[in-house]
Amino acid sequence: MINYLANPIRFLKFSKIATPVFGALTILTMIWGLYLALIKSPPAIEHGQAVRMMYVHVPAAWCAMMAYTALTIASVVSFIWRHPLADSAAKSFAVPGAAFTFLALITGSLWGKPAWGTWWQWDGRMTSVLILFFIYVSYLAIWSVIPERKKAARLAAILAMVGFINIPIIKFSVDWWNTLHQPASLSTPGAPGMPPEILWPLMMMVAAYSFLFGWLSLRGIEADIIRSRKARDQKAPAAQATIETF
Amino acid sequence: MKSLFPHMTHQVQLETESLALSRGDRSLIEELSFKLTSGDVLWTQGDNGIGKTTLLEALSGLRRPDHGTVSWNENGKAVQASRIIAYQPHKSYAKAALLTEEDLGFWANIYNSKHLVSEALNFVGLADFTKITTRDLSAGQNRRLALAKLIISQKPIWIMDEPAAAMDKTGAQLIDELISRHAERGGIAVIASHDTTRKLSAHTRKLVLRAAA
Amino acid sequence: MKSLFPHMTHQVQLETESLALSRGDRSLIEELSFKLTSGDVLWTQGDNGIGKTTLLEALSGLRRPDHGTVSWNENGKAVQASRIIAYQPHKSYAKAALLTEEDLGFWANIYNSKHLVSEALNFVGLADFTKITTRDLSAGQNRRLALAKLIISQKPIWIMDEPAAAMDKTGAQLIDELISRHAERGGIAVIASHDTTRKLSAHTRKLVLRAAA
Amino acid sequence: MISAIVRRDVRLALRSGGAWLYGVFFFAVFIALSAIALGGSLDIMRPLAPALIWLAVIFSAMLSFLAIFQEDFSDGNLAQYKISDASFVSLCAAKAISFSLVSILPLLLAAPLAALVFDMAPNVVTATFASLALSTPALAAYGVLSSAILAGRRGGGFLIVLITTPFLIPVLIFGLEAIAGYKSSGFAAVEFRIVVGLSLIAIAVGLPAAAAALNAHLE
Amino acid sequence: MISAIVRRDVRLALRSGGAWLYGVFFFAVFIALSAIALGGSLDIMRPLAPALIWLAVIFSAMLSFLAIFQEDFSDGNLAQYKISDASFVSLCAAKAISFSLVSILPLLLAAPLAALVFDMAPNVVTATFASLALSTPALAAYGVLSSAILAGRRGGGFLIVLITTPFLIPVLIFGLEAIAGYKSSGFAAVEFRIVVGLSLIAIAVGLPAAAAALNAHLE
Ligand code: HEM
Ligand SMILES: Nc1ncnc2c1ncn2[C@@H]1O[C@H](COP(=O)(O)OP(=O)(O)OP(=O)(O)O)[C@@H](O)[C@H]1O
Ligand SMILES: Nc1ncnc2c1ncn2[C@@H]1O[C@H](COP(=O)(O)OP(=O)(O)OP(=O)(O)O)[C@@H](O)[C@H]1O
Ligand SMILES: [Mg+2]
Ligand SMILES: [Mg+2]
Repeated sequence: MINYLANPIRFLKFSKIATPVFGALTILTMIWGLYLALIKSPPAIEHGQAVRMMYVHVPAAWCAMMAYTALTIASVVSFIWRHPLADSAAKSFAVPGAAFTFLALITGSLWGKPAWGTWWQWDGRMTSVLILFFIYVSYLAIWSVIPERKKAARLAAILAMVGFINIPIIKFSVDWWNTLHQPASLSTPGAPGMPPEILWPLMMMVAAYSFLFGWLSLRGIEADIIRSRKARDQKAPAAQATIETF
Repeated sequence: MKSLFPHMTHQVQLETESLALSRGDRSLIEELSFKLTSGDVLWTQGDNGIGKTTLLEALSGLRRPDHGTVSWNENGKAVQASRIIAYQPHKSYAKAALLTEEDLGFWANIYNSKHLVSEALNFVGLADFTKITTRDLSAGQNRRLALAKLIISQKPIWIMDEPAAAMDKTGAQLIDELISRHAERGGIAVIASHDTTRKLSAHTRKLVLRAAA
Repeated sequence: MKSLFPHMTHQVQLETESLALSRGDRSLIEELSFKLTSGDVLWTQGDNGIGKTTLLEALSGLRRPDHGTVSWNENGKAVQASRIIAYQPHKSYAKAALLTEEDLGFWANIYNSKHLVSEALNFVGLADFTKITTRDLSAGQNRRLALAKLIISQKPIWIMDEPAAAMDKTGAQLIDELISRHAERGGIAVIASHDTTRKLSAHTRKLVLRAAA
Repeated sequence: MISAIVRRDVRLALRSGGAWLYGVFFFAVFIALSAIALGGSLDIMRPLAPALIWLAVIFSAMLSFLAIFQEDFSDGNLAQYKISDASFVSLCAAKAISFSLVSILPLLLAAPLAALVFDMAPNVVTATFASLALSTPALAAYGVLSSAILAGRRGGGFLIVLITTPFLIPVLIFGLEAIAGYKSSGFAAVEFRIVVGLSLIAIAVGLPAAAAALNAHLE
Repeated sequence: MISAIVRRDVRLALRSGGAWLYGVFFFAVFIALSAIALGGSLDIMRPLAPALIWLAVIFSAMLSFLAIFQEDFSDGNLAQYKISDASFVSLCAAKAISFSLVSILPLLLAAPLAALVFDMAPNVVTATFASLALSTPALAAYGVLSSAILAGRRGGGFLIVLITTPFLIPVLIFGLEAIAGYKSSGFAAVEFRIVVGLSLIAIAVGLPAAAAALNAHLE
């Protein structure tokens, strides 16, 4: 599948169908999920109505991390095989990834005010998400300061890969350092599960965010491929070279 | 003099095969194939902006071709560019704050040719300027320093980008002498220059780049 | 073409009197006196490191003489160098991140000659390269951009340091043409160059610097 | 001519791939690192917040100082300005303006966000913002001066910090005093007038001195 | 070859008119400005002292990062290294060594002096010094990496701060934890071993990545 799609023309063919499908799925799940989350689900006992922030916040935080994983994989492919499509993909994962991270930060702090009485706490989880945001921004900054595409792709890939090694370190160090945030309850095996009336809308929103991520990335890759083809087609003709002996 | 230009003990080759190079949206060179062997001198000529510098960078392994290949051979075996190439770029790469002899000495350290430094400085006419910083060298003196670096590198392939720019008459003769000595001892030289080409070895050739019609 | 080279309405003079220049502990020029008036062209020649660049900087008001004076006159009145001098240094002074047209346009703004920009770019042969950054210009293209800046400055005295270095044949002709037009309209040009001198105006003169015996 | 220079500098800043934003990132990083180093508890940090914000702005500005003339100097543009008959005082004024726009304005806009992170009271936020805004001319003028003095020197980056510190300390002290004064007397606090006065002095003294320093480099 | 590069870089630093000292000046200014901004009372500052010293060292180091490769890049020396058949990994190692000698060592020597200013207890001073010294390899390795990525970019100064921050935060956190740990368990504190571990990881990952980045610039 990946090998098949590695050819940009085939990829464009694929994305011609896939992009609208992802778009439609995003809209469907988003509407359904928002309905479940904002209207249907009950307010929580300790958080009150503020619990609804969770349906925006938690999927954003998850997608931010998922996007970084995708970014790292694309970077590895780009670095080792120098595949231009991987460059496009990596770049296109980073933009929504940064956006999700930002959203997780914003919704988290909006939630923090009612939940903990402050917009921000310098606790481990939040700090590590902030750092993730810094990594995303540096990654995008490298693309923007280096005009030569291939060079920018390689340098950005190096940063993304080193950054990935860094992520467990960050998580580990800040967890150790100071914690106030909710521990992972879904992702930890054996942790107390959530009641289904909360779990369902949450899952629906997670699906919606994931489709949104897919849709944004596909569009980014498409646009990038088209842009680089256009640049290639417009090339002026080369010089005529002749070799003469004396 | 002998020690500055020892005879080469290895056969070398520089070869391109359907090389294509471009910058931004401008395609500069396409389908260029040639092969140079020990003793060859190649003059690259063409108008400003035609792609000489870009080509020289590719020949030095500093620029990845769009298509095609550049290959470097020593005794029939493919090697990395950095093993056999010395490149004199258009701009000086001396450290402004170092004395002339320190700057050259540093590269001599890297190339294990400390013993050649003072002789090389003499040869390029900088003997009186070893104790001033390279920032203070005149334009032509700076080019001479770069020539000295070519010599002490002891590499078999010299790639030279407009070595004669800003050089006076004796400077231009010096370059000719350097190149023919280098060819005689079995080296290869590729030169980009707007000067008139001169036959500096038995195998001098000319690569002319002309704008497409 | 007319608008690029309007006739000068003022008489200008560039004069030195027993000028002495040195760098570090090296005395380069002593007791140099000359006087240039509208229409004069002066070629400065001499070996590498003899002091041409140093002299040109002094003539542009960028270097204070050790002894003697440089004076700049307009219609018989002494003025500041900056009123009447345009200086093309050996190195390019284009901003790497600006497009060619933006870099020239900026100086046109300073010199109030916005209307000349595209014509000047055309004249020096950069019409096809206005939309790339100056970082991407080739060595010769960069020199051409500097020439365009001389033109749009609309100053009567041009000081040019090796304008022909890295220029192709048409480029060298372009420089000759520029200088003779400039002399015809009543300008002054001082050129340092290793090229052979050419008679570009009725009053072409040659200043030869030679090492003391 | 002032506007031509300002426009070019702003363009160069925008062209540099968002470099003008990096000052803001530095600001954010400074705040984040300080918070982490100080242990992350809001109770410790809330009273320190205005001081930390001021420090972040000052350091961020200091780090941009060197760049004001560095490139113009090394690429020969400064020599061309001198020859172009443009006055160095207006060059310096132009540089002060473009510096304020490109390097300080984004920081001012970021400062209130930092206030959120420290959970500062609204009136403290207002006072902090006002004291920073009123000190901007002083920051810019001393920046231009020190950059003119050090243009084109290797390692100037640190030296510039050293040179500007004595000038910026009064600005910092009165800027912080103004924030304290605001709590009792609002904008009528005498410290605000002192800050404005410091800014005016900085412009009157700094720009001509900077022009003189540039001239000294070129002869 | 490593020693040739180290010797040349150290010589260039000494030759640059004391530029290597500026880091120390910056350090001093940082400490002084923080002390002024925080109000100057020793009781407030004593507990914050290790954090402030660490911050001063980190910022001072960050500001030197860009210079590691900037000049080599813009004057064409990097291309010559590539052609000279010297491996970029050893070049990066050499740069990390010369950076530690020229830019970090003076800071380490200055840190105990700063401790005087804050009236710190002797054992805290020892711990602070040790934690800084053990983190030096990490600082140098990440500095070389980020400088290799950004070599020769306009506005790189701020961007480098942004890029290195995520890498230096764990070092900062454990460096400070180690100081706290020292009080109870001395050098046996597990945090010291973590700091050493972070330094080793930084070298193992950072130097090869830096070499790859340099290669990417030159192809
Ligand atoms: C800006 C501040 C915040 C940030 C950066 C943030 C970040 C995150 C992240 C990264 C996750 C995913 C963790 C994982 O599954 O491993 C998460 C989950 C979660 N967050 Fe936040 N958060 C913030 C504020 C808050 C606040 C104020 C609350 C509520 C009091 C909250 C409640 C939760 C909950 C309930 C989860 C789901 C945990 C689970 O079951 O896995 N967060 N947050
Ligand atoms: N990003 C870009 N987009 C379009 N054209 C570019 C770009 N970068 C470089 N060029 C063009 O590519 C060419 C590069 O030429 P190169 O420097 O190899 O020329 P050259 O033959 O060495 O010229 P010279 O004799 O002047 O040194 C120039 O014409 C330049 O304008
Ligand atoms: N500090 C110094 N001490 C001694 N000599 C110096 C010092 N600074 C410069 N010089 C010498 O002064 C001379 C300056 O020459 P200048 O640059 O004017 O020469 P030029 O005639 O332009 O040469 P070119 O043709 O090479 O451009 C050089 O010989 C240089 O070595
Ligand atoms: Mg060229
Ligand atoms: Mg000269």
